[in-house]
Amino acid sequence: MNEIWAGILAAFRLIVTLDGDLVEITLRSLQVSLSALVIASAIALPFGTWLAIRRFRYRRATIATLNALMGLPPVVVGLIVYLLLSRSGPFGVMGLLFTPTAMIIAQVIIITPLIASITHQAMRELWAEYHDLLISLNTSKRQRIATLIWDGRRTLLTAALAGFGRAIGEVGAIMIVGGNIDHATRVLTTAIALETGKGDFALALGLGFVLIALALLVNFAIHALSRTEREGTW
Amino acid sequence: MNEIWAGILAAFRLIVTLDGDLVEITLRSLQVSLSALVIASAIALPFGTWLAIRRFRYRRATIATLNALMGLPPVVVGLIVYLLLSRSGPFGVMGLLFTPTAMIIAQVIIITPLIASITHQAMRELWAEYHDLLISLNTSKRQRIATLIWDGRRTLLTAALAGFGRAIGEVGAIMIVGGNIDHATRVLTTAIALETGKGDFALALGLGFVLIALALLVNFAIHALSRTEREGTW
Amino acid sequence: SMRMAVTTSFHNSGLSDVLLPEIKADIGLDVRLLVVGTGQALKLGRAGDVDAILVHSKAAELAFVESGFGTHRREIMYNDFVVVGPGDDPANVSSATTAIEAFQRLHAAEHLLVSRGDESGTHKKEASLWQAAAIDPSALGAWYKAVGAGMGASLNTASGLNAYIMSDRASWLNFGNKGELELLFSGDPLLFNQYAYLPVSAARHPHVKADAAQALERWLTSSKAQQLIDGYRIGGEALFVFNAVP
Amino acid sequence: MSVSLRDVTVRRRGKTILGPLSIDLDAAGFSIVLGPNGAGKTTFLKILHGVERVTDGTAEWSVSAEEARQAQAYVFQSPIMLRRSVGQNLAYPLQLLGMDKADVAKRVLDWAGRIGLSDALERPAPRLSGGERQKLALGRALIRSPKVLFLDEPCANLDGRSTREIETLLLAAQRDGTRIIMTTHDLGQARRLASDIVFLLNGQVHERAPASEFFTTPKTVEAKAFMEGDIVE
Amino acid sequence: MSVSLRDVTVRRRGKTILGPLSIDLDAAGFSIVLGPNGAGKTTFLKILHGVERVTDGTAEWSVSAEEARQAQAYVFQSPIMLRRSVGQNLAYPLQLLGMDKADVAKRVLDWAGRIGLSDALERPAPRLSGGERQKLALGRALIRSPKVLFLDEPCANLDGRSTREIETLLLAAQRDGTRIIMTTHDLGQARRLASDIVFLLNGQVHERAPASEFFTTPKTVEAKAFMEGDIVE
Ligand SMILES: Nc1ncnc2c1ncn2[C@@H]1O[C@H](COP(=O)(O)OP(=O)(O)OP(=O)(O)O)[C@@H](O)[C@H]1O
Ligand SMILES: Nc1ncnc2c1ncn2[C@@H]1O[C@H](COP(=O)(O)OP(=O)(O)OP(=O)(O)O)[C@@H](O)[C@H]1O
Ligand SMILES: [Mg+2]
Ligand SMILES: [Mg+2]
Repeated sequence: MNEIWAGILAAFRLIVTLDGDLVEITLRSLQVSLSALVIASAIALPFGTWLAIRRFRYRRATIATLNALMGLPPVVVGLIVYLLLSRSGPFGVMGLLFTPTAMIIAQVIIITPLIASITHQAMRELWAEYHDLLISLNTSKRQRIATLIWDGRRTLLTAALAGFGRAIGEVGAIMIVGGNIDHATRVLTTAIALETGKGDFALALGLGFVLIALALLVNFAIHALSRTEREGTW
Repeated sequence: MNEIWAGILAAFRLIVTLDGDLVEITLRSLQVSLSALVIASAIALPFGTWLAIRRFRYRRATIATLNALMGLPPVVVGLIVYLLLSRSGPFGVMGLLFTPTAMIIAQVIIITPLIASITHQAMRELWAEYHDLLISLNTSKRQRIATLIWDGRRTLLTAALAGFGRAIGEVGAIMIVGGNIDHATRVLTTAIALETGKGDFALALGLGFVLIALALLVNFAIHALSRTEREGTW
Repeated sequence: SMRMAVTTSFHNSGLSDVLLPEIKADIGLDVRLLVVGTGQALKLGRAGDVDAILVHSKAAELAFVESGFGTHRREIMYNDFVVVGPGDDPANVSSATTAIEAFQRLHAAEHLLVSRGDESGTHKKEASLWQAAAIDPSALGAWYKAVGAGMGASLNTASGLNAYIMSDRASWLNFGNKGELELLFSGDPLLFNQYAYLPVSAARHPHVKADAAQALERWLTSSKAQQLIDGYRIGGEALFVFNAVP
Repeated sequence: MSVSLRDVTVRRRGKTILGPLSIDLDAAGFSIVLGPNGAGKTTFLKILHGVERVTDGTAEWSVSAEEARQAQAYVFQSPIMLRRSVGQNLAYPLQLLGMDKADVAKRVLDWAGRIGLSDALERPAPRLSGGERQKLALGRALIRSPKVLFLDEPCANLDGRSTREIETLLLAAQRDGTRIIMTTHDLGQARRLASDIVFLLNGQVHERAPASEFFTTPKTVEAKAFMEGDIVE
Repeated sequence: MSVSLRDVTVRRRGKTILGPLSIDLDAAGFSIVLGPNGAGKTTFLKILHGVERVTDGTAEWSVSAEEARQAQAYVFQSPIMLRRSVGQNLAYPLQLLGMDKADVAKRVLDWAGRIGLSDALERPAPRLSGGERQKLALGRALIRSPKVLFLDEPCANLDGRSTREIETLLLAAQRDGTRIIMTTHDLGQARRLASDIVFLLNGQVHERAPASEFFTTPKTVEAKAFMEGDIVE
């Protein structure tokens, strides 16, 4: 228990002194997670919406698979990305291993199924509501997807935030593909894992609280900007 | 790349020979994740629904916080649970540390915010639809929540499956509170992390593919049982 | 049954898989291993969450006993550290005669080098070697990658980067992802790595299984253990040398 | 039980959509609320029932709020279907009261017959035709035998025969002591059913009169114009 | 453009809700589809428009499917509001065509006036009153000047004056060459507007006749009973 207080204290100290290392790894955490979020959203929002509006033979199987992929173990994703990017792997020549880019790639793979699943579920309701009208207006597939995403943007917020949460808190994959190299690929979560291994629980917790504070900050900022709750579901 | 094939082969071999250790850790993975899922759902479904139907002063803040908690770093959760359950912690006397129970506790903490957030988002739409009717029928809070959960059970599936996915693939927290003890708290993800550390990528990948297959199996089973896709949103 | 926290290097060597079944057979004791970093192992001991620890970091161990968390420190065996690196050996480490010279060559060549960077026993040993070579490890260039991870993860990173790394011999021999890395330097007594066994103090934590810990200690220092430890080989190489004083 | 509104105002997005308005409705009768589209009829009914929030003023029933709510039922302008079968929709208000299963089943069968949906009991309610939904919503409101019944254009999508049957049902309910407050755009229907008329215009009660009086000698030009289908401004 | 249905059947959950039914509708006229609740009117219209899936048979327009769809508009029985402002709802069909912004804005203003919603342009469409929604849905359908217009009880929630105005709008559209197919439960309205009547009963076309004939000398007893609001079985 004392350690929890010590952790809170450590977090406090880290923040007020604006510790240089802390600022560096925090910014890198944000950079990696937000990049992964943007890329994953660009894939998952249209794809999840498309799944909601399209009937095809293997639709149910596709959805079940997508849901299953939410359980992709980060360590395995990390391994596969590692093998692909390692110098003996097919993309080895690009020299991406142990760079933030590699971490972003791994995170995109991890959070895309999550965002797509939640999007699909949210868009099904809206599609049920809009179905007749959009078909009647002879919209193209692309117009349907765009309309649903636009009118459902507030319900899609949860999807994006869930993806962001998963990315910012994830450690297994980025440890393998990033390597937790000081001043190059160390982010908050890998630093926490490191301090835990060292047995410096107070510092680990301190960094953890900083991470949680960061997540809170991002969420409050997004909520404030989007004013989700102002007018019911509209 | 060869390693990926070797991994697939390893997975295949593990499954066809019904390797005793594999069966043991797979069952433990399932036991821990499903227990965590049941407990977390029992908390998160009513709570998320309650949040959707209730207006109160700090509602927006609560929702933003809930969304932020989706980003709880597992390692930090693991640490805190460790500190609480440790012999020198407040619940030390219960001797729960390094048992599956401890792992379940950690996972419940990690997946509850995720399930509650998705539930909240899904239930807002349904509540908007039912609002006038349920108020008019003079339902109690409890009846409202029960009605929404029951009628929205199919949309809640995604919430539960996202929680399950996160639980079954998670490693950071259960490594700390479970300890990855052979024949006691070793599960698929911790075994994968162990083999990765040994550089035995083929076996690690093999276990990873087993885990993914397991997730697929669970998802297909649940989809088949719930027939989500049979009649549109109904 | 009892719980023992051990370091990754010990577990990754594979020795535990040989010893544990024998212990179970001989004294009926079910030893549950928690494989963690050195620092975390000591923490678990302090908190009383394990009954004994087996680590390799002498100064920290002495402090642990000093402050009353452990009853005593019993040396069991040692293995050694090796320097591993790219097969073409750009720093020419393989022709060094002493560990200090090897480290000086690493410094001169400025080829990529991965350091555990996690204040584990291995990391502390590495730091002491830099010091002995009159080099300040905190002032090295970008070629010095402090990765902050366990032995296995660090080896994976070194393999991915085709970089030099100092590893314990056991982890290295058991490591599957060798890539183009090869063992380049070993044998200097400076590189020896002493493992010690520390039972957690029952005076401090009354619930610890002192009897079991004592029984295990007796077994670990027995001639049976000596046979097994000295006889444990990978690819024909001995990994550990038993040196407990009976 | 009677109700009185005092200076009730409803504002949304800065716009006053109802009031300020004060009115008393007493315990018996069949009031029909008339008025052009957007006059505030739905809002008025919802305020009386208590499902819409007032910005200012008070709406008070002669009994406690809890008792009032429990004794009322409301049929919404666009019927709200629970995502369940027709039978389950009818059963729902009874289940809320904790009534036992056999009783519920009996009443459900009875009412399904009265609203002409006996064949459709197993059908998912959201799949019903427009008219069938309105009938189901009506049955679901009447099944609890409310003391006060609010109806918001309940026959808008009904065919001639169904309309007649529903009107018969409503008159029977009124005879049995149910207080009915209803809106409609069908003036013929208003003439057939109303005991008194509340004429709303731009969120205000523009005229209030017994039905016979209102239809024969409307006091305002607007009410007269409204009945002739003329511009009401 | 004309359409012909051949042996069209619609089955849902094992129940036949429409057909088998064959009918031709030619390129001009104002057809009104009559029938009791649940007769299959909405399903019939949706099949013609192509938003509902047929189980058996074919529905074919005299032009290509793509062209037919592009030239049609539909006003649904329960209006579907995009979760946008009234103005954006009106603009939506035009934006789909890629029309330029200034033109869109002009047309939107024009039509908002015609349907009497000029004051409501900035209001969120899902918050409109029942009648206002119907008007908006009508405006949104007419704004593209469709060649074929389907209307499913478009005046059910409208007041007398609005109904009259909409009828005028519809007759004007018909004069300008729009083919109109509409359902209604208001027989007076049917008399005022129809050029021919399709009388549906239990999913079948029970009677088809020019309007004048149908109202004066119905051929079947069911049609006669329906018009008198009697039991139709
Ligand atoms: N949340 C809101 N924001 C803005 N305007 C609103 C809101 N809710 C209702 N209004 C407006 O208030 C007015 C009154 O609405 P109400 O539904 O009470 O009308 P009504 O008399 O029932 O009309 P109808 O006969 O068409 O059903 C309408 O013009 C409507 O657009
Ligand atoms: N998916 C479905 N499953 C089962 N029954 C259905 C389904 N869709 C429609 N029906 C039934 O088919 C019948 C015809 O429906 P339709 O909506 O075409 O009627 P309608 O003539 O438009 O009636 P109304 O005048 O009430 O609008 C109704 O009895 C309805 O309950
Ligand atoms: Mg209304
Ligand atoms: Mg219909």
